[in-house]
Amino acid sequence: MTTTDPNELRNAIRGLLESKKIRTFIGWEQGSNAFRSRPLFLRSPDEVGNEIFSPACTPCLVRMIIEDLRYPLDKPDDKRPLGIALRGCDDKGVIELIKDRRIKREEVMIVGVDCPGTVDWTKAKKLIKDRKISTDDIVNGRLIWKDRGIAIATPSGEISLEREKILMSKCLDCEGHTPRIYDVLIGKEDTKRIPAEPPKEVRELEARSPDEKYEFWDDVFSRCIRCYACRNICTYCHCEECAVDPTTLAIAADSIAADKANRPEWVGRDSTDSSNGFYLITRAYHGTGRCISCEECDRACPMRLPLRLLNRKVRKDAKELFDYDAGKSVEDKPLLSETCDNDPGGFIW
Amino acid sequence: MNRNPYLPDLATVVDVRQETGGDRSVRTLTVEFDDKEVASSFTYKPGQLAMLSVFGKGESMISITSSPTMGKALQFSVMRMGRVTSILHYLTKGEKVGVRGPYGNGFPVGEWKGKNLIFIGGGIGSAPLRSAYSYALHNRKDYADISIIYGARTSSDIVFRDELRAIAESGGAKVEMSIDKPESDWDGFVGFAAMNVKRLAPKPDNAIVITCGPVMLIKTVIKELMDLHFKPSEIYTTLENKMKCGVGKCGRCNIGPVLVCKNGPVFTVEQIRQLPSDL
Amino acid sequence: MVMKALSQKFLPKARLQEFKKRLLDLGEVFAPVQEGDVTALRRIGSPNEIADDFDQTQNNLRAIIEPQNEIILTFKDTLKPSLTEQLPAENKRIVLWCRPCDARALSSLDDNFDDALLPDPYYLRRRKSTTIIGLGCEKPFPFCFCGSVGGNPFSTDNLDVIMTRVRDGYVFESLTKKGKDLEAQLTSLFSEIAAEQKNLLLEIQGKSRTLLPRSAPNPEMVHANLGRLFDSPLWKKWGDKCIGCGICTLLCPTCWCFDITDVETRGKGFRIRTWDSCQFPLFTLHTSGHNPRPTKASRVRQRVMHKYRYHPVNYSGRIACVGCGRCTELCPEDIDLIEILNDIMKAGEQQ
Amino acid sequence: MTQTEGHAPKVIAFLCNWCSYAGADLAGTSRIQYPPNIRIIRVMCSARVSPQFVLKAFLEGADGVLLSGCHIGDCHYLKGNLSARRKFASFVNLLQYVGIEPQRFQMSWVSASEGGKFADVVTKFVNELSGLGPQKKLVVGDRLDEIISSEVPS
Repeated sequence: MTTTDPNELRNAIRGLLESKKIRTFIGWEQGSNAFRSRPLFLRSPDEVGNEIFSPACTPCLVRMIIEDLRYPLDKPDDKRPLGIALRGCDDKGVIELIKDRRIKREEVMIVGVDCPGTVDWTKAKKLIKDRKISTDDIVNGRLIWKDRGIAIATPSGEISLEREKILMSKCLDCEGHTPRIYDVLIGKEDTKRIPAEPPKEVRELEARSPDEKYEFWDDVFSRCIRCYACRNICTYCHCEECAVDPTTLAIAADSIAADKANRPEWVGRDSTDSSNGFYLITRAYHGTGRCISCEECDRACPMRLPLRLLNRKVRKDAKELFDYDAGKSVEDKPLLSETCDNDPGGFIW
Repeated sequence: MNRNPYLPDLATVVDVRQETGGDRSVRTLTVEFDDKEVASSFTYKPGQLAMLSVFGKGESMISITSSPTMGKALQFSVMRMGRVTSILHYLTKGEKVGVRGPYGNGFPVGEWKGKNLIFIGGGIGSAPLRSAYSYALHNRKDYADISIIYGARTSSDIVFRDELRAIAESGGAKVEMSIDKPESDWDGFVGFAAMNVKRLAPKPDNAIVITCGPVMLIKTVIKELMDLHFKPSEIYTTLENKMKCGVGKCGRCNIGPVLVCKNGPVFTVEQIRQLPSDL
Repeated sequence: MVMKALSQKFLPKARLQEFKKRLLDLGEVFAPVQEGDVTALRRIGSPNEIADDFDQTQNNLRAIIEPQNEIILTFKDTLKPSLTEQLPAENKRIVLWCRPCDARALSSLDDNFDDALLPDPYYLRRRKSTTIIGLGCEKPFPFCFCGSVGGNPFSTDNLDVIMTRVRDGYVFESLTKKGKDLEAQLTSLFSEIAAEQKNLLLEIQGKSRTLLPRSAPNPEMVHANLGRLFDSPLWKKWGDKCIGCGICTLLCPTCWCFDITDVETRGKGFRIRTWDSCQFPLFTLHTSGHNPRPTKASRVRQRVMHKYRYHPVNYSGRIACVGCGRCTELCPEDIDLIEILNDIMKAGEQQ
Repeated sequence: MTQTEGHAPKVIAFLCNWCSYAGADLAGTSRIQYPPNIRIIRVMCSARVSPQFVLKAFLEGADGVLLSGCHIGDCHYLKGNLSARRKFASFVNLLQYVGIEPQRFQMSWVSASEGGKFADVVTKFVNELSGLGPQKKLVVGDRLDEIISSEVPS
């Protein structure tokens, strides 16, 4: 059950829009079926009403802040903050954006919500099949939190769904339901913070021999289609210039021919296992001390590659080597911008 | 089975001529196919394009600057812009490029017989124009008056400067050149090409205008021409877009349903007005 | 469209394993393979790799006929190059169990690659050497809307064989000469189809149509409306939600856009054709820095316009959408094609 | 070449300008023998090297990558080597996690006066690599040579 009251949330959003304190509010709207939602942009008080807050609210909205940096949602001269609904896992993304100095704290108006967990469509699909849930219920039903689990509310009653079989894996080991930073919190603050353990698959993989590990990852790399969805949905991939398509800075109206001709070409467009590996390893590495395990990459991947196993490893290492956890506090310095005389160095001859 | 349209033919650079200097300098490469059969089967119209390859760097779609009346060697005027064009600039005599083509529709030079031809260009836009006016000058008696109005930023940015002077001296065409800012030894017009068009006020009767150059030039020139009562169907221009395949398959050079590589690059202003503003 | 089958046979479930094994002797076999929670069409080496119970594969037929990586040519020595053309071998390829919508999509790909003037040899070689065995959808999936775009769960377009799961086995219907040839090579596995099975087949086919979960507006109406909606605000509405990942196009069975790049190491390398997407900002970026489609809105517009406006304009009215629903299902932000189409209808009426 | 096994590993060595490059230079001028398998790329500081450089080297066919800089405390830019150490501490783990043998990437601190240490590092590194055989896991277009040598008739 959530302590976030939908009416209270609605009033808060309406209040923010009426007072003209924010330019746009980013929330969720019901998506293509009961299990899905998509980002919703509210710009005036009379648009309020389409927003939802339910177990279907899986997408992490922090990405929309990053999108706004490159493709402004509103007129560029509108300097008012963006309003955004954040859960206990998403706010870490905002903290990282602030730490990386992409945004300032005052540029976002955070409406915190209490989220007991959201659904994973891939799991839902399996459940739909196994439980023979009717097409009508899938299309027209609505998800609700029910006790510790989730249910589909339909005109003919509620169909309850097992928590383990439907929730995102990150929700199954949730680190806290409400955000650490917020301007308004709708619901009751979740004060217990449970530090996340790296998934046991990570430890299992670590124990394998190099060739066994490579066999596992080569299979993953070879299935990647290089759509870059994992990058484009990621809360830490906010670089203007990406290693795999380094053109945004090099190709501008005033850049000189030599710059354009000599721009680095780290990896080709060919989607072979090694090129894909380069991309995925590089991306994972860039998450060192920045990945917040929102597991959006896993969710966005159209081939459903276990990308979180890369990112959880990087997060685990940051914790073990440097006792560093991304998204803990805006006061922290970015991991790689600092150094310490006592850093581990046993691997160096 | 038909020929593989993606397979370039090897050609040798036989001459390199530096046209202009600076960061975006222009060089004209003259290339000859290595295979005699390919050379004789490669027939093209003025305004058509070819894909030049430098192996390991990639391909680039370049207008054929020469006219089919100039013999079997092909000429390409290349402005140094990015990866492939920079490498093309490093090529010296005897080195190889890959060429495939010709692509695109080209100018309907046959339909223009008996007309006054007015070529208006600027910068590297003179590359396709040169192909067309060279063709017209070679078949001089097929056409009525020919004039060339060309603008560049400075006098050293004028592509084919000597050639244009020679044409003016031979009397084959009237040549009007302009530069954007005054220079001490420049006795021609100073101002943008569109201003020069306004000043010269060419007559629309029995005339065809062919204009090519930077987008701003094309836009301003067309505006002037409209004021001078030219018909949109009598103004030809060439469009460009990023191209990869050159044969209408890779799907990126479209403007609405029209593919620039296959249906273009030559369009009349009338045709362009039918297209969505996806330029 | 449902073509009349040249012949109908029955493959009992007990002989399914043998059937798969025999197919492998006949050529390269591509079939749905279970990969974690999902399935994908892959080249298989053993009959046991084939997933019998699969919904919709993540990738589709395009990955086999126009693969993501197609080496066009190889070269040695970049300065004094020698080139070798790399056409795909004309081995016999068999696709076992692709969904009928994916096969229908080949018509759009054919429009593009198989034009009379400049046929594409890479595509055509693979296309012609592939025998496609479809599997009818007795129960459509949550995002299917093939019925709204001229298809149906048992469409036979571009299929050589269509199989339908019935009680105790599969009905095997040969539709083309290629299919008939395949049938002849496997003839010992089949039994004659019983009247009861024939009825069951009709019943399954009829019922599945009623089970399609979603419906989209009439494509001709969308097509007509789109002609007036180039500058509509609806594109920004959807563009704002888009993250520009390109899944909707890379995994669309009717999309074909590609990039050609050179990969070179130490003086030798290859020229490769790889999938590309109109949703990437780089797709249309000129070297000058000018981008004709600089915003997400313009790119979302290009995708929808291409499928519902430009393709039909160029190819006698054929809508480049088969209603498989992948673009919506796989979109991380749930950008729903059907809702975009609904918006188009609404905006069109308002004008 | 080290006389271990038949395979002669290709090693890319990123050496910092101020210490390790000078150290390598000293090894050369002092005529200390070390395996000739390394291709040296001089960088201004070990912190200049990004993990991407290492991956790119593997992509282009390197069997091993060596990164060497000044000893802690001796960095010409004060904290460059500290920065490199922090960066690569987690990258090394990630490389091993995806199945690259730990012997394929090595970091070392070699000062300008340690010609002998440089030779030792290279010898030890190359010896370990020779035992591993060629790196094939990340080479781009694994089948490139195969494709190029095959003359498929068209």
